[in-house]
Amino acid sequence: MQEYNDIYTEDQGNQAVLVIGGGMGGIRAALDLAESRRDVVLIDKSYAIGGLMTQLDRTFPTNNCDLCTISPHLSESGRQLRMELKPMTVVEKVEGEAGNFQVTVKRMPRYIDVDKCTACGECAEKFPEWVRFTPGLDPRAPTCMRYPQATPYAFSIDAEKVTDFDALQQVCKAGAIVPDDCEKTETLSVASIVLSTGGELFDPSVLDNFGGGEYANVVTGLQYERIMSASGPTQGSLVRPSDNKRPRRVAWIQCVGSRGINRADVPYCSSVCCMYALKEAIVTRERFADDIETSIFYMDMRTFGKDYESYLNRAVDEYGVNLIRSRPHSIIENPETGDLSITYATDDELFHKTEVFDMVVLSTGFRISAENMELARRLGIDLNAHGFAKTGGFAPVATSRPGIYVCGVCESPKDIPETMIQASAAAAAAGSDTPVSGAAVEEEEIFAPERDVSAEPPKIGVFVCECGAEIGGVISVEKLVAQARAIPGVEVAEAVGYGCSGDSISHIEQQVAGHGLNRVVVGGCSPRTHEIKFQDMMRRCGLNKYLVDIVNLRDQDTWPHMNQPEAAQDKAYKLVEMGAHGVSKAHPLAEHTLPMNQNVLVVGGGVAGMNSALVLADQGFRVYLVERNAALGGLARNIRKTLQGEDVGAYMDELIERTGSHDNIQVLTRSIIVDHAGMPGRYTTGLQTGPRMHYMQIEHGVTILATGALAHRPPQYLLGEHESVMTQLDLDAQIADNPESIEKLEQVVMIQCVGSREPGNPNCSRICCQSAIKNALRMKDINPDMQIYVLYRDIRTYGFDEDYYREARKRGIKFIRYETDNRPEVRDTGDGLEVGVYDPILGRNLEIAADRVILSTGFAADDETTEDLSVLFHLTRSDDGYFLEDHVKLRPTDMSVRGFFLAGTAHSPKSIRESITQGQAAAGRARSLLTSRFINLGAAVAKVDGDKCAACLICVRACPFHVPYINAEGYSEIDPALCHGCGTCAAECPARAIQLMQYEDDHILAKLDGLFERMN
Amino acid sequence: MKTESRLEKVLASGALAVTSECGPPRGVVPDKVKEKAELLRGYVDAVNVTDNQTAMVRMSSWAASILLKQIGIDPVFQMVTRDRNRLAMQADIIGAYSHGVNTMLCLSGDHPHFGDHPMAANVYDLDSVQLIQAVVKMRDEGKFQGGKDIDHPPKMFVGAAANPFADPFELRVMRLAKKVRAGVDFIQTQCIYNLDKFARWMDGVCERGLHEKVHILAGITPMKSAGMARYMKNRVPGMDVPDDIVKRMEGVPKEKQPEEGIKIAVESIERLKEMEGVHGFHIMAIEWEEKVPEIVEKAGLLPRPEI
Amino acid sequence: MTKAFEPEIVAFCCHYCAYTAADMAGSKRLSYPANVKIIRVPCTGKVDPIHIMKALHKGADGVYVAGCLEGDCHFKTGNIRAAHRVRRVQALLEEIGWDSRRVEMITMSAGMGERFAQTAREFTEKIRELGPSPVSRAGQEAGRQAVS
Amino acid sequence: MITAVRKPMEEIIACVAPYDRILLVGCNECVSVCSVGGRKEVALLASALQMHFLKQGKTMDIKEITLERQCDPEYVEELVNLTDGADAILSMACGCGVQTIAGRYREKPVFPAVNTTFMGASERQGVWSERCQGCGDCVLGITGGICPIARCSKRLMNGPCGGSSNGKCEIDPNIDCAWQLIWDRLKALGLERRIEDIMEAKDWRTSRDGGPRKIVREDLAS
Repeated sequence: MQEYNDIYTEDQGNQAVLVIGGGMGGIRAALDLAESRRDVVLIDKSYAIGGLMTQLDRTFPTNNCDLCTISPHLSESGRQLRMELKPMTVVEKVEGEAGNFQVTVKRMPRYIDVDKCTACGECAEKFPEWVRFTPGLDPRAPTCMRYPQATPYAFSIDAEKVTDFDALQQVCKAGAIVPDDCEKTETLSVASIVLSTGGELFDPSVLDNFGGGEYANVVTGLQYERIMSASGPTQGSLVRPSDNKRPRRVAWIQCVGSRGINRADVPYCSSVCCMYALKEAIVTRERFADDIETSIFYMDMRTFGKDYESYLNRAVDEYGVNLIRSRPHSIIENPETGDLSITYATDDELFHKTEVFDMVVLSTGFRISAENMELARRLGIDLNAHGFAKTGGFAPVATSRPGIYVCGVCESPKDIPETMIQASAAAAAAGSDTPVSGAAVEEEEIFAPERDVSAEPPKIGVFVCECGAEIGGVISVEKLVAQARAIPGVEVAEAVGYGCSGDSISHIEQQVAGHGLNRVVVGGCSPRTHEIKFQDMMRRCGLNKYLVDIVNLRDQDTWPHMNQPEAAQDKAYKLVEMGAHGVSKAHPLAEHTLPMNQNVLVVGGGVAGMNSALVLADQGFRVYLVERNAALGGLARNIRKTLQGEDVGAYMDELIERTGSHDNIQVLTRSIIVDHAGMPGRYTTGLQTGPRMHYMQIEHGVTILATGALAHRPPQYLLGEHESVMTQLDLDAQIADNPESIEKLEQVVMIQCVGSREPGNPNCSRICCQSAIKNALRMKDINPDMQIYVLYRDIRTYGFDEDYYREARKRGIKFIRYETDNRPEVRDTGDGLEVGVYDPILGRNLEIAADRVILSTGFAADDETTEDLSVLFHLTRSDDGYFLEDHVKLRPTDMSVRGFFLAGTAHSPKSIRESITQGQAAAGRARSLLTSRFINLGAAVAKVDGDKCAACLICVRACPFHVPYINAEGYSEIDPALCHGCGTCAAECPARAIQLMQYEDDHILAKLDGLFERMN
Repeated sequence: MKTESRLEKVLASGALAVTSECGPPRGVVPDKVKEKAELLRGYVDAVNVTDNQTAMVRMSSWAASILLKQIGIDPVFQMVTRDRNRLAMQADIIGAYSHGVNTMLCLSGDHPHFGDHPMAANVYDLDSVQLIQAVVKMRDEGKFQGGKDIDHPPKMFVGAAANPFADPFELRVMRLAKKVRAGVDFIQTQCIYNLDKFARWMDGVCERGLHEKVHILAGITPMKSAGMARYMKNRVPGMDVPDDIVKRMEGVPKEKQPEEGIKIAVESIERLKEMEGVHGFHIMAIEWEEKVPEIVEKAGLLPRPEI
Repeated sequence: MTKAFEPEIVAFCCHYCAYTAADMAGSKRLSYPANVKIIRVPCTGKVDPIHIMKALHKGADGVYVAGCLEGDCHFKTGNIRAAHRVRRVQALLEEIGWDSRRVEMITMSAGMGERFAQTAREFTEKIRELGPSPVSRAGQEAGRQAVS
Repeated sequence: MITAVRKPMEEIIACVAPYDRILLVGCNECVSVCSVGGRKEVALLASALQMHFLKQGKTMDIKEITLERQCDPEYVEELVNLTDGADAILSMACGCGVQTIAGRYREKPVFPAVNTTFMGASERQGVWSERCQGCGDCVLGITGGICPIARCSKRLMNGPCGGSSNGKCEIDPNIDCAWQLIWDRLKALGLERRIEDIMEAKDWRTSRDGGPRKIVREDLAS
């Protein structure tokens, strides 16, 4: 059996991890740590967590509504038992060392007791001036929470504006106002720190050429998001600020403040602006009107992420977004109309053109604030030349100070998926410094044993929360309660003041015990936020948690109908009747839990796979590392140097050595996976291994797929036909191994995007621009007189790699852009190579005699491997043959099947450093499952009545997740471990043989009975 | 000679045969069909009489065939297997033959879906190949389908249709071979506009020596207008009208289009004459019978041989 | 004494989008008619045609199913299936002589509190114009003659 | 499998209108599988009928039951205690089921609620296609596993006709040309030459043309 160190050690006291910054990265890192049973303190200087993402409208590339995407994560962070959330809190100083930091933090006064505040909004209603508003444009939204799903779900007061605290206190029925709140300082003992403070967006009002902030209809990308957002100032109606009219022509200007050399500019690329501009343009046409003209002015279109090139193609081909390769110098406003004219030049036109737009969006990029630099100083970590936290080429989340890790934009500009990956990697690293809090009791143990109520007739208790005036101020709770007593099965009905307060809950618990109640209806606010609280209450009462029904009297009755109190009263009664009838048909449900197997299967022994294996093995998990080839290393073994000049060979040697010699890692080379069975937490995978293809089986709880991609070698431009035509990978080796052969070269031509961004391999290979510039600079080092031409479509040196691009240009490397309808030609003249290319700047064809032609061929998906494995493991793939993650935005490392994680170039093209990051991230995500002894699969699963089943296959075909199957007995079976609980099968079943637990037909029909009952 | 058929005799003489067709009326007046046929007298060797063409009810083809026979024009009695079972078909063959109708064409017929009786049962007791077999069996063995002997069997010259342009193309020669194997004597093809494709088909036919076993009459239909060309191209199943034909029709003024259509038909005949295995022409001038003599004349197919 | 007809309307709302949007409408104090009573389902893909028919049969004057925007369903295609089923129920209602406008499919995202309120208003107004359903409980309560 | 579609409500309503108490019987076999007469459709039809008659001011008493298989007498026997409480029986099974009930409960009027359509196979969810006409003399062994009788619009035995176009039938571009399918399949099997074998005129006695058919298995029937 498995032998490894027991991962559960005794609680050793102050072993928490401090996460600084509650944006998406910080939340992800904190959640990962908490799920891995580490204690976490998450601090944020703002009054609600969520960061930048909560202000966005929709996110690329799925164009989903962000609020929908983010809300499960936010409420999750509110719930985590091991997570302590400290909003409005900043770091004062850090002492000590890794494993034992003493961090002094300061909490700013909120003037509101978060525990008492019910987020009723009464304060905001009466004194809108005294609360903090949504940032951005003129805010007319009647809320002072930053967004409706705010965490914590509480308000905050801007004390500087408050003139009368007494008045404020009188408004607050919950008594949550704390006028004498003040700054509080405390010292936290933590083992490690994750820094995730993000960045801020460049303020373009310093740019006089773009109006200096004076033009009403010139907005930043973020402001434009707010205008489009359903929760934004215009409530989701796209209008321009000057006259509230729908714009007909909108322009985006890229790289505002980025990639520049001017006074206000930063030299690096912000990495996200091309995509967000495309997204905003698409959403503009998709959601508002497809006749709104959208134009984007850009220098290079940098859509280098997973599937982003397809997104670009869609923007142009399907949505008709107009791309103009030009960097306009200025915007001129017509002061009468507010219209804006832009004068610009393009390569292929002789004269400047002027166009008039209704709105101009400035795509501004990321900056590091002075505040953040000060924080870095307090933390004692080094920053790079641009003010971002400095990390190592092969240690992407480690700062210069041991024990302090970093993720997100404060490390380098990046988008949300990359932030999520880096956050999981940082959590993996930070969690490795602190043991699992073994003393923490299993959740189950704190609750009383469950009473079997199946034989009892319903004895229902109805408890109606007054929620201050929020419910009680609109309807008569007394009257409602009196009516409720008459409902059949109702034993007790009473008003309970603030239902969610500790007092009320213990009162309900007493009533349940005293009256022997077996079902409870709570009339209060939304079950979305409060169901769990009352479910826990039920469990403390010894009742099944599914025997409570939360009737949404506040959010769906007294709030929207506050001006029709009579109608609200009537509706409240009907809702309570529906609740009581429904709950009387509620069934006690068991949640499905399975013991976790704590072994790990890592498929693929390249950079990503080895990094995953090492993180987990270091923490005592048994890891099986399966590699198809005879040796570990993968594609990275062929690379000698990174763009930054680091020695890849030395890193790989060390990585392979550590992996091969690790006690907890069993390396299985020359091995292929042949079969697979099981369910989340308990999988069995069969493989054939070694030169004799010996068959063996591995039992494991999680699987990490790091099968890599292929180095592409398309037979183009005489590759494989002429010895002087080679790939960047070939050249990289030759520069390192045989510099003499490079020295004598006089003219070298590089061609970019060979076999990438083409039908068949539609996406960008991401690494080729960097490889080309790396090799070009290295050749220049060897022979400064060499003429190097780089023929490109867009140069995509995102982030700080822009520095090298600039250097390459400075050192005389010539960059010539080509279009796909006029590609370069490589000809064999008999005594050498000749490259023909059209130069759009010179406006004529060039013939370049080349000693070498170097093709940037990038990656191709390992289609065969991903196809085989996706069939075996029931995983999904993208159109171009990479594995497809569960959620491209928020879960880039998780796969759709629970317990499967994804790392490295099997996910999408990546640099070595990015593969390391995702390798560690996958380990971190895997650890969050591995550290629980059991895996909870919930109760809302579909169940089949085999007697009724006609084995018609309709459920098998209808299930969006392919869960049902016809079993050996000949009827449909749904594995509760795999069921997502959507209920589609139940609604489709022609034999009514399937019920979705928690939403059974009789339960739903009982609610209808409740609504129409009293008239029967 | 297997039969008394004038068409058989013309073909046997080695001359290029010419047939045309006329549709029987949708009523009882016999003169209509006679008038139409009269236009063709002396210009063609036989006239096909269609059988509930496009699945619309018309005077029965055997009755109309007899009307032609009465005025001395040789009919090709068409029979589809859609409307009758084998009892009725054999009865009609005997009946027609007893009135001197000695040439027939075996078809499966258009599906009722296309006509004005889509609600009718479609019988298809036999298909066209099986009908050829049945007629040949009546003639050569003197037996009914049920196996009993016929008292004085009918001696029909048996034809069938072939469409070289339908899909799958590779099957089209084999399909002809099958009809040949069933015993068919002559073939009238679907109207030909794509001569290259037809030539490819004929190559296949000759390669297998089928042209020596069956007489192939190439189908010709002059187009009245560019609209008709487009309609045939896009709407008529199994019809292959190349773009350049449509363009050519569109390229002339509307009033000149009929003339151009006839020109194309004549040019086609000229080219088809040169093809090995083409033993004649079946000129179907739909509702435009009066133009058949002009085509026959311009194509140099006159005079018709005296038999 | 008879009182004015107030239609009884059942809205089957999916947890992730429409139900959340309803909460948001509430938190923004956006007014919509109290006639609308929500039944929460995990996904509109769970809404069975029988649930819709039974709601009408038991006395609802109108029923609508509110799910995520197309492409946003948390269970991939539940909202699309729900839309098909609503169309089927509409056809069945026509066949039995009921007004099919009593049933509708509506989509929205979680952030669209305004849309929730607006569609609730529009639907209620439409049902009010149609009058009590043939078996309307509310209609009977209002003591009026059933029409349509 | 036998496929069916529900009859227009108007027709069903006309059948049951004279009665007050209806026994509505579904079947858990073929008609469940093709979503036309299983428990769900029974429930929907019951509701729809009741709602229709309520609008007319009439309360229709409808009892719902779904049998395992309506074409077997033992299952149909399960209705024995229910028929007394009903004025008429409405069956959602295929014609075989309706007749089995009608044969057993002779004193009750029995109405079909579905139109039995054909013997078909399911192409994907919600799509069924005719595959067999039960001719009683299967030719699939020589036609590459594709039946020209059920799947050729003209049931040609020596096809394809001249209307085959791009693999589709001339009468409907949504219908595959059976002979194209046969040809493709024979090619895949390397049996191209077989297409030239003439299939002789078919003996239709084994089909419906020989009168109602019956199977008696001496070894089973006693």
